[in-house]
Amino acid sequence: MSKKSILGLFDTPDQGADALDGLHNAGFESHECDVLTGTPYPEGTFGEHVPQHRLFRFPLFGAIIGLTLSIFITTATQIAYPLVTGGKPILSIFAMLIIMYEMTMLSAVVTTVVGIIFESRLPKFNLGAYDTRITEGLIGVVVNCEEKDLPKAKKVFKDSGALDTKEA
Amino acid sequence: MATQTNIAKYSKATSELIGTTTIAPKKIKLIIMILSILSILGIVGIVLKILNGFEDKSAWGYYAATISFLLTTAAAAPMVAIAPTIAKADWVRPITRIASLFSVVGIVTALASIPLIFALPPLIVDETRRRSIWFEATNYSPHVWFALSIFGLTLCGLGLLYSSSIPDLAAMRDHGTGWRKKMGKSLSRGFIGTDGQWKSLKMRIGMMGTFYFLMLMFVNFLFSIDFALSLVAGWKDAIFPMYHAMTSLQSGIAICILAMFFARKYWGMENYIKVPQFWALSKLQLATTVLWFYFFYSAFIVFWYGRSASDQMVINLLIIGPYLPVFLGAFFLEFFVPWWILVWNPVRKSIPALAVVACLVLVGVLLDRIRIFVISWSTYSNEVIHKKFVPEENFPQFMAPSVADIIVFIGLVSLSALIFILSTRIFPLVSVWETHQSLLLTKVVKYVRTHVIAIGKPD
Amino acid sequence: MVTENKESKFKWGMAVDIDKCTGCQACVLACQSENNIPINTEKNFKNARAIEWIRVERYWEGEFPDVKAKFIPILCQHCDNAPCEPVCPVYATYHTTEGLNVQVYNRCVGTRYCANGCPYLVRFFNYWEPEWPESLKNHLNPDVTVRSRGIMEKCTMCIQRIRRTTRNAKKNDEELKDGDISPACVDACPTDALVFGNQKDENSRVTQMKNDKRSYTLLDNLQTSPNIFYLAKIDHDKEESEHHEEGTHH
Amino acid sequence: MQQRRKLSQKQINQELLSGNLKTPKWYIPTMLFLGFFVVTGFAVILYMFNTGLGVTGLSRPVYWGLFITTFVFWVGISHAGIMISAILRLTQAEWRRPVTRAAELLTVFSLLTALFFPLMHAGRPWRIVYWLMPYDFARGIWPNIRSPLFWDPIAIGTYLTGSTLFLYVALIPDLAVLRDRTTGWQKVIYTILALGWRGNPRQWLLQTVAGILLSALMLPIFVSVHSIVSWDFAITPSVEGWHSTIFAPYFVIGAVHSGVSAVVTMMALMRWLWKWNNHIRPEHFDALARLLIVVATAWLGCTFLELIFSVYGREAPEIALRELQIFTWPWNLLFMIFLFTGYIIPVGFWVFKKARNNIVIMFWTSILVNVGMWLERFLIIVPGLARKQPFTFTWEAYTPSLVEWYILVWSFAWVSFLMLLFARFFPLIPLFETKESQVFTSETKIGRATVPVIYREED
Repeated sequence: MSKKSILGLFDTPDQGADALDGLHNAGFESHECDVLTGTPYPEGTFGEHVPQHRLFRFPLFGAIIGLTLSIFITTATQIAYPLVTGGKPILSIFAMLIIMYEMTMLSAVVTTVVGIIFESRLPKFNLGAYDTRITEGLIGVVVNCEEKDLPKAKKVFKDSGALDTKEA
Repeated sequence: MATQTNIAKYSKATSELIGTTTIAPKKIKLIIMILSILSILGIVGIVLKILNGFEDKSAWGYYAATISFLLTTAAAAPMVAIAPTIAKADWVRPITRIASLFSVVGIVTALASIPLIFALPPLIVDETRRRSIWFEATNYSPHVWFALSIFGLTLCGLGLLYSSSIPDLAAMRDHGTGWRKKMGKSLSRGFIGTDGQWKSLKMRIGMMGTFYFLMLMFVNFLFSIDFALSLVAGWKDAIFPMYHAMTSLQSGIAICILAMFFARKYWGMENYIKVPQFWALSKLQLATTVLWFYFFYSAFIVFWYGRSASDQMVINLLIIGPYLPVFLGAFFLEFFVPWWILVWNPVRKSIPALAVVACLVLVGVLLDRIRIFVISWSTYSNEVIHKKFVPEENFPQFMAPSVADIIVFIGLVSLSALIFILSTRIFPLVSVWETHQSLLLTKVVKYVRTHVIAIGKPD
Repeated sequence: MVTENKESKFKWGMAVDIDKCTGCQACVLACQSENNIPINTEKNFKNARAIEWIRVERYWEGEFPDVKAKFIPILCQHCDNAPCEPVCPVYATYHTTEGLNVQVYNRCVGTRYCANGCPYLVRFFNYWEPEWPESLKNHLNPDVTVRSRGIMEKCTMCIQRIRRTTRNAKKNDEELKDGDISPACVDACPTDALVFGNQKDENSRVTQMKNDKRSYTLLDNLQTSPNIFYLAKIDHDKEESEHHEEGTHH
Repeated sequence: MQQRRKLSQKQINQELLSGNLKTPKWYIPTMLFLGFFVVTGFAVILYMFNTGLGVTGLSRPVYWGLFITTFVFWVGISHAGIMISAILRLTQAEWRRPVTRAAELLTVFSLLTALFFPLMHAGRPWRIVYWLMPYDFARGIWPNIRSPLFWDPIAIGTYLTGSTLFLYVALIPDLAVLRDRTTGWQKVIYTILALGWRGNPRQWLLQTVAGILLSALMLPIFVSVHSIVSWDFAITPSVEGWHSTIFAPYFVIGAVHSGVSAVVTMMALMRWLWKWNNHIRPEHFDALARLLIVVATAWLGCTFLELIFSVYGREAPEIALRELQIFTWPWNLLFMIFLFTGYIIPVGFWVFKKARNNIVIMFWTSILVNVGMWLERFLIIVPGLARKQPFTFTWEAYTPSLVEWYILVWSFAWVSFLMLLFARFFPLIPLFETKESQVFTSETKIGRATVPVIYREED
């Protein structure tokens, strides 16, 4: 049997939280359920499972790459064609520091952004069960489940006062 | 809105906090004894130094470093209370008192700097005016202005401490015992908490704070230039007063962290000074370590590229000269080690780790002060001061502190610690009225299925 | 941090005896024609864009009627610690092993940063494409590049002459003698105020003049360590009065 | 003090997307007007490329003039974005929310414009590739890492990339809103750009963490960029008035001063053009003005230090320069204008609460600040070159030519053009931050008073 998802739309956060509770009571696992909102709410507002992320590893990783690369570039380009300028040493460490710093930071920022997108599980252009009213303030609760469980979820939504339900 | 439980909370806080002035574990008494002895030794050391005369400037190098250390550390500590208060940060309320209590140390600094003012050479040396920021002003301008400004700063700090503790003194009047009750009565000057009194109190704290900040910058500016920079011929470094002020904030934060740590440990303030306060200060500490490197590098890169005779002299004398190990100590303890420790968020929330970092930073700042002031005072001589730069052959040798220097340092630090501890016998270590304000404005509320901290932001 | 290259036999330098300089501008003219420098029109001078690799600065000293003129020929000082070199982002200027500060026209993108770095103001920017009257076009020196607009140029110590002479000497297996090489300005100087030579040769005239007690370098507090040495003007009046004073003392 | 209005998300969408979902009436005429300057400006630049830099007013000692001044000016303006969005985000200032996007946008576009200037002022701009990056594999000569002019593209490139990515990350949720509201080709583009954003807790959590993490990363970059720009000048020992150690922090604080002022100008324009009175309120101007008073005073302090230390050495060339810069016609006029527009007039207004809350006054004072800040850069760069070293024989003056002035005008038109172009397709006020602010703020009653409350998540 194929996986299906169903979306229930609610007016207030309380109804959304009720629906999520209802789903849990009806035997849905928390990884099967998701809440869609048009704005961030405090963590755990809907009693949802607080997601874990590893975003902080990305900038660290990026910084190491950037630092290594910049040490290599600044050193290698100077040694490859040693030209004396102004009586400064060929490896002018104090000038190299600046470039190392900038490249480290650049690399850290780029990997962080990659990390943000990756950890947000984006891009994923198939929106699944979705409604444009979510960005207008409605709370969407989504269940991904076996097709046979759909009526059960729908009933929970109805009981919690859903304005509308949608399947995809 | 004030329910029964709330009133209980308030009165519990009041009695606990006022109790901090009277708790006297034996340890504190012992510490006070030891500190008193050390302080007396230190004062004797100062007297011996004065008897040796002011002619030999290099003998006063370590003394200047000590004064600078006290000035930068204790005088900057109240800034920890002032800056976040002006920025309306809510985490700062439990620690404003500890921070502003450090202004009493200003008395020690101001008095101890008097011999140094006498030791400072005049503007006109051998009938020729030496380079200074005073240009054509009268001969003893730096001496007079520094004396005025340091006493002004001290008075301003005491004023800040007093005005921010008036409601607490009123609380002591109502709930204290013995002489503290009497003192509370006379000092609180009839504060009963009317709307007008609160308004004028807040305005006074704001104004005193701003004024204190400006005075602190001014004192740093004068002290760093007149007592270090202008004693070295050819040292022209516009960022130096800012560097001095910044390291001063750095050590101010460090000493606050340390004081908070001890307040938790010996005064039982675990329920008032908590992780958020340490966390917030640790972020500031991290910022200052980075700023240390930034300010240092801004000057260094300019000298390194500029390479004129005086530029090179600055590097050779102050960085890679005979005091290189001291400089490296300052570099590692003010920047490198604390930075590496503090970048990790879990460390920033661990109180013992922060206390260790604070100690490291304080040692680093001390080494930095030794580097700057000992070099400046031992480089100064009437022959060299009028030259465009200090020639290599006039560079001083590394000078270890004499026994008198060490005694004076320990004595002055002990005296500062002593006066601080004694002042905690008068003022509650955590501000009572600000604790009440926190209780009133900050609470945990339920939000759908979770809890959030609701922070009231009046005005 | 002066880097003396030990491999090279040469470290070129020039000595300028201010006492001998009459301010006749012959050096300026010779340089102009040797190095294909475009003609400095009145307009160029007015816009302060004239290109003179060597210029004679004239300073008046004293009060009327007791006024003295002092002439200082100023050309690129070929500093060992040249402030112009490290600031170029593309290595268009660097220090050769023979102690010359050279400009690589091909590399130059014209940021003019080197000119800001130069305290002696001896670096010139081509604001326009250079132009010569038709009659002069065949007079250009074939050994010297004509610089296009948008790049910096400066005194090369007539590097084309240095190269030619050393090459010929090597070909003929001869030792280079002091005075074999001379830049155009040195050639043109009627009073022998300019002397060019190898500083590594102890006996060369330039080394001797460099070690003269009158010798100094321009703006020495910047510690650029130039390779052009100036010999101070002898002020006879002053000397006499000093003699006089000494006489009265004893 | 604050009139908070509860707006539904639908209302927020409607109000803030008003300029995106349909074209406002004033839009096309304005764009045509700006477009005229943009096109003719590019024509002038091409003319300059074709004829040579002779068309400028530059001369022998004054090799850098209006172009570099304008470069520094735009880099300075670019410091607005990170100042507002990073520092205020890290300090959790609630009032930052409506301004962050526009400020970041100003960063991106002003940096883009700033980059034009050093490149177009190069003698052979068609050859700059091997200046900007190590590419010359054939000859094996790489960029000179010792040159500050090579640090510049690296620093600005880092800052530009970083702030563009920062802008984009914070734009993703709003792109999803636009995706849901548009049809046709626009929807396709928004769909691709929104990357399939749905708004589940995971994505929102990452969005919040990203804001803090990227702010923390961008902050050091922000400081380094203008410091590096300042070192273009400061490391040169040959130019009097450039070789100062304070330049790095001085430039950074000045940049914040001009950048935040530019944000104020922009906020006033946003309020007037799109009628966003519900979102950009007088209290925002008030908060920014209070921030600006602090920044401006710190900046004035740096100016003071710079001036003091320039004459501190008592050297003739330096004094000659200051005489030209401050006392000689016409520089003295420029200096006075700089002092009055950069500090005295604006701060004189800002100390009054009424002026801070008056949008017309804020608009004009913020423009004055930027006039002053442009002049500041001009007064640093040009007089130093005009009075270079003791060779009085080669002292010169500088008058910018018409071409240079036109390119200056072009740069303003170009930045405004890009901003308006962006504003047509993307929301200038972040929708999700506005909505978040509705969720995270509330009110509570204490006695009879209504106190605004901010919710913070528990750690």
